[in-house]
Amino acid sequence: MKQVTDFILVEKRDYGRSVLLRLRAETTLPDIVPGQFVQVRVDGSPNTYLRRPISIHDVDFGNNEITLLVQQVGEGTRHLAAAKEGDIINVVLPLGNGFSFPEKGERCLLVGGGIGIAPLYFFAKVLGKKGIQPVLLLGGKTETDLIRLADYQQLGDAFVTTEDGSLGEKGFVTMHSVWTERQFDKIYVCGPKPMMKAVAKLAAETDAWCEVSLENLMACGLGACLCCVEDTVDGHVCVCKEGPVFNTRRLKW
Amino acid sequence: MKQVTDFILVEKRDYGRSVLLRLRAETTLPDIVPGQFVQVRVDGSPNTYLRRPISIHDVDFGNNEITLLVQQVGEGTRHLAAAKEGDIINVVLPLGNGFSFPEKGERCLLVGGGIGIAPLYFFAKVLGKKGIQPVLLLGGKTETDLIRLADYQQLGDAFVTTEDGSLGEKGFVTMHSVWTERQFDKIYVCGPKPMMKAVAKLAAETDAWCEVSLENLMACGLGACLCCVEDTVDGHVCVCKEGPVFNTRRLKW
Amino acid sequence: MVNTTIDLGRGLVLRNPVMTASGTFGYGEEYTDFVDLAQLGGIIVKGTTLHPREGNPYPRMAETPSGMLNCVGLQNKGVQYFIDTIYPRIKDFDTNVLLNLSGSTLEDYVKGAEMVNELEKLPAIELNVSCPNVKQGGMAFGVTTTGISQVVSEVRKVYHKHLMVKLSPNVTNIAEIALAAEAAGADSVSLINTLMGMAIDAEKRKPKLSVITGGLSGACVKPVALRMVWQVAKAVKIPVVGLGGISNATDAVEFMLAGASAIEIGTANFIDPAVSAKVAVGITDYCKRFGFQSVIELIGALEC
Amino acid sequence: MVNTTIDLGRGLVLRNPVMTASGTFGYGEEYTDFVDLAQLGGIIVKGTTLHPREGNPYPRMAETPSGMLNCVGLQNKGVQYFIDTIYPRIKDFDTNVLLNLSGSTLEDYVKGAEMVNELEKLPAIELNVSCPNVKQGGMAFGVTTTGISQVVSEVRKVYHKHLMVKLSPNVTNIAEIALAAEAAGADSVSLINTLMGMAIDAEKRKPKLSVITGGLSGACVKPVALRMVWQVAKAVKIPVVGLGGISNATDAVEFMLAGASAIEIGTANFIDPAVSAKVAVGITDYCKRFGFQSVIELIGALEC
Ligand SMILES: Cc1cc2nc3c(=O)[nH]c(=O)nc-3n(C[C@H](O)[C@H](O)[C@H](O)COP(=O)(O)OP(=O)(O)OC[C@H]3O[C@@H](n4cnc5c(N)ncnc54)[C@H](O)[C@@H]3O)c2cc1C
Ligand SMILES: Cc1cc2nc3c(=O)[nH]c(=O)nc-3n(C[C@H](O)[C@H](O)[C@H](O)COP(=O)(O)OP(=O)(O)OC[C@H]3O[C@@H](n4cnc5c(N)ncnc54)[C@H](O)[C@@H]3O)c2cc1C
Ligand SMILES: Cc1cc2nc3c(=O)[nH]c(=O)nc-3n(C[C@H](O)[C@H](O)[C@H](O)COP(=O)(O)O)c2cc1C
Ligand SMILES: Cc1cc2nc3c(=O)[nH]c(=O)nc-3n(C[C@H](O)[C@H](O)[C@H](O)COP(=O)(O)O)c2cc1C
Ligand code: FES
Ligand code: FES
Repeated sequence: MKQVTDFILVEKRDYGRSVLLRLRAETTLPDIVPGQFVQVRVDGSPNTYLRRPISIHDVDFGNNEITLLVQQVGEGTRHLAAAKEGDIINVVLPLGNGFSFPEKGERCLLVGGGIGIAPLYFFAKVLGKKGIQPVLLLGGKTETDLIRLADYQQLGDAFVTTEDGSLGEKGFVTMHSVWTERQFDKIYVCGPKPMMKAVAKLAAETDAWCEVSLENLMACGLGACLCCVEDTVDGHVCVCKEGPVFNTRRLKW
Repeated sequence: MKQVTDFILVEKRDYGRSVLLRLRAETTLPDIVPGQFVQVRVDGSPNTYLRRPISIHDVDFGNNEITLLVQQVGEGTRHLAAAKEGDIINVVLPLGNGFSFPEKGERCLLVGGGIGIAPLYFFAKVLGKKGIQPVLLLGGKTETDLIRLADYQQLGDAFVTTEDGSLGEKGFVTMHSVWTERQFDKIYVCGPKPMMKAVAKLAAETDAWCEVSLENLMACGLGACLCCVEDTVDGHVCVCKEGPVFNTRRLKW
Repeated sequence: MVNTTIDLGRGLVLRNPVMTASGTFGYGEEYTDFVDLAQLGGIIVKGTTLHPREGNPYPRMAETPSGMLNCVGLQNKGVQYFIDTIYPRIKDFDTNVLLNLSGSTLEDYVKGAEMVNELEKLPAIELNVSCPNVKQGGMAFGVTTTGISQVVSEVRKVYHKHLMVKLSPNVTNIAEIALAAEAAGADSVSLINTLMGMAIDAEKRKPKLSVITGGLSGACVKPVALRMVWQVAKAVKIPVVGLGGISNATDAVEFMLAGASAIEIGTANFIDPAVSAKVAVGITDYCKRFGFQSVIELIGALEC
Repeated sequence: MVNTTIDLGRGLVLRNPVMTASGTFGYGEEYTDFVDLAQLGGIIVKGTTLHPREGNPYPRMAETPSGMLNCVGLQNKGVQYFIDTIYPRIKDFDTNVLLNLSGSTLEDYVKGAEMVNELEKLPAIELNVSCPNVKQGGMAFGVTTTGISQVVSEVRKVYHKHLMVKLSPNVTNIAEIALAAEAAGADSVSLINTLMGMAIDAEKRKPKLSVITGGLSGACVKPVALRMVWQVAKAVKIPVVGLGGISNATDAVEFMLAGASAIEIGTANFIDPAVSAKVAVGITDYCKRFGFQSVIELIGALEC
């Protein structure tokens, strides 16, 4: 069941352009699955009228905590990043559908680009708990884009590309050697659209099943306004409600 | 010369519904006379589009500091009151005309009601420096409205009324015994309009000369938009530019 | 106790003056986690056209100062799908369910209205002659007195329940249009639909919306909406339903003081999905605070 | 070096596309502490009528979400006073000084224009046929094609310098009105004037403005203004001057991309009295960043 909840910012970690926000609710969290997102109200930001959709980066059900990873791209995310520990942050959650779980034994690759790595953390963690060790392929422009890399490395084999070669292999995620060295049954991707399209193409070439998490512009986040549509084989569907995770076969890419 | 200046909030004092904000500029202050006001930009307040006019409560030219006394009445003043020491506050100053100075030997009464006491502090201080000791009559609903009373008392004989009798004489400023016990040549008033009108009437009855400081709604604060007009014997005049201080004989009260 | 009932006429009785605006509340189902629909006077479902529509391409929205633009373009599965699939799901909601009927041709409006006339649990349609986001969105009807007369009187012939006509604010004289709707048989008018606007991405030198222009809604339009409600309420005798930027109970009260008998909440649902029920409570609180026995006393109570 | 010169025709050449909007910049004098007027393309002085006007009673303004309403009501001392007292004070400003000429009757407009025709340092008038704040504020002329044709063609007969016509946004079809102004002899059109709006104090149950309705301006109106500028620029051949909610250089560039040859800054002057000069600099910076040699290249450069 969805809810609007006032969270308290209990921890903020600074990663340069991005911040990690750990939020605690006073009430019990609803069920949340990896790949779902929240809509955050940005207080005190005169030019931010609507809520901002942010992926759920991690959940701690025991402590009623969710964690968000927010990259500063405009006024709304800048204000979020300026929040102080102890501040109240109002959140609508959980929204959308998560990633579909692989069968036991299926070889999974999780590909994240830029801030798109955010939802993969919770996903990899839950996969691990289910006894599935994913391979992680994380890309960034430069070294500092790869936030929490050590933590991701705890969750599976983690490979890295950077466009400037400052960390891991130089280039885009699609150019990484892991693609030639290993085979995957299921590929999960979150990142900039061009990257997701390139990975989807690679996946199709290797006959792998592929899910991507889209980031269309949203207003309601509830499937009510029809603003966030993506063109699919079933026509225009709402990313907020029928996504954000889509099997690439459904998309008209 | 008027200027737009970024001030740093160097001290904030909490007086319940009101706060005192001491602001320091990095550059030299312009000339400022008692009765003038500033226009403050309220950052981070989504429903505050325009600047807010606030009287200059005190000036320390040596340290490039101005002090404001702000009463929380709506979202703008609430946000101002929530500013933290170290915050930048953007101010347009100095605006309007000040009180006219009395001649030496003239007996002056400064009457303040509620937050209207704010500009009288700087005025009384400057009068003192010029060798004129004003009498102060300060009114409030209740004891806690009389902010900085001890400081005001340093500047001249200070009398107090409160509507609930919690401090000084009970009732309105116009009912204070000082009116029967003393005579004044010049009376200066700032406070709620009904109070100013009542004092103006009393002044007229005793043939005293009377100046009031008006608080009309403002947009530009510069005499450009003609929003803040008061009806005078010369027609509609801008309170921000030709006031905020007016001789009551000019007003169509 | 404050009496909150509002009778808009011809069988449309609201438990309280608060409805949700078409296109902003889905089919109500999207909001049941946040709002007990029984706390609302009514919900107005997404704009529905005779034939299914895919709507406009993405991107369909752009944020603006204190508001947003949208160019959804009436994406919907058509009246028949509504009747067969959606209506059965939502007809038993404990509130009034209104259909927002949009169209491009006179025949479409008439046909659509005829098809839903017999739906037992649908007490009213809101005739949308004012969608600015599709070439044939009915706005052509909504901006002239002859256009509105024609569509309202034709629909009136076939539709026997409450006929609410939703007006476009993109006109020179809104009162004139409202009078034409009234004369043609409307039971009530609702206003405003969105103001036509545009947003540009200066970095890309491209429009932010796929079809260049879109409809402006949200807090920014409230002053215009309030003025138009006031003008229309002075002009017509039928009830006026006010909307445009209502974000809280104070806003809602302002519209009622200006002459609205009921109000709709649109874009504000996106910011607080529970806002509609809060506004209903807030209106009652306002009445209590000022000693009004019935919300009806608020209607047009502005002292000018 | 970016060439920022804009020639609006018939002798009105701007150093850069930035002007200040009538009623928001006084007579320029109020802003000289903040802005070097030589950094602006022009300033348009307060709306002036043939005869002096006291304007509307106080209160004349109300803040709204991302904007404000005003009902100043054309307070001014009349054209003769302008000529005798104000013009001599401001004529030597190192920028274009334009008079915003308002009126209520056709004769007033014509008389006023005739009187200022010979003022050597006044290269243009902006004919305000769109003031929503006074009963006879010319808006009656501004909202019909016949009205605007009449007033523009009559003024054209007596006024031989640049005639800019300021359009009201409170119309169904702004392009039609602009075309009528063009056909009647306007050298340029400027838009938008304020949108008619209203604000209510729910606690007092009274309008916030003395005359109930007022004109909405500020950031909130930008989407509507931009759309209208785009529509008009597509329709007419004369230059279009865009305004409505411009608060920074990005906003200004958006209006130029939509088709404006120059822009005006209004309400934003109240928030930052130095904003106009900053916008001028910012437009140049934008051109540099994207390699435009002249600001003219921005005009209508939107890729749709
Ligand atoms: C389902 C979903 C999950 C997301 N998860 C995360 C996350 O975990 N962490 C994170 O940092 N961000 C995430 N985003 C993106 C985030 O919502 C946007 O960055 C944010 O809304 C931008 O707001 P702003 O006010 O800072 O920027 P704005 O001022 O609104 O925009 C700045 C620039 O970013 C562009 N932009 C804004 N929103 C988007 C978007 N959704 N897609 C592409 N471009 C956009 C604008 O067009 C503009 O160019 C997610 C988006 C979606 C839809
Ligand atoms: C020349 C001048 C000097 C001033 N000096 C001071 C000062 O030293 N300290 C101080 O605290 N305040 C002062 N004020 C008043 C102050 O400007 C307002 O209280 C403030 O603008 C309110 O902003 P807000 O956003 O908090 O309230 P809003 O939300 O804008 O308004 C809240 C309520 O207060 C009313 N209100 C707002 N502004 C005024 C006003 N100017 N006059 C009367 N009612 C108003 C509104 O109508 C509304 O009912 C001064 C005003 C002027 C014009
Ligand atoms: C995303 C969106 C979709 C809309 N769709 C419709 C619609 O289908 N039919 C309709 O009559 N109005 C539609 N509207 C207009 C609203 O119902 C309402 O008239 C308008 O948004 C003004 O109210 P608000 O400011 O409270 O949102 C839509 C508005 C939005 C924001
Ligand atoms: C206080 C005020 C006074 C105005 N007076 C005039 C006027 O006298 N003549 C005129 O043509 N426009 C007048 N306007 C309208 C502005 O010139 C401008 O068209 C409008 O405010 C939209 O631009 P903005 O959003 O940048 O302010 C006035 C606007 C304001 C806010
Ligand atoms: S954001 Fe409203 S439907 Fe997806
Ligand atoms: S506030 Fe603009 S003239 Fe006084």
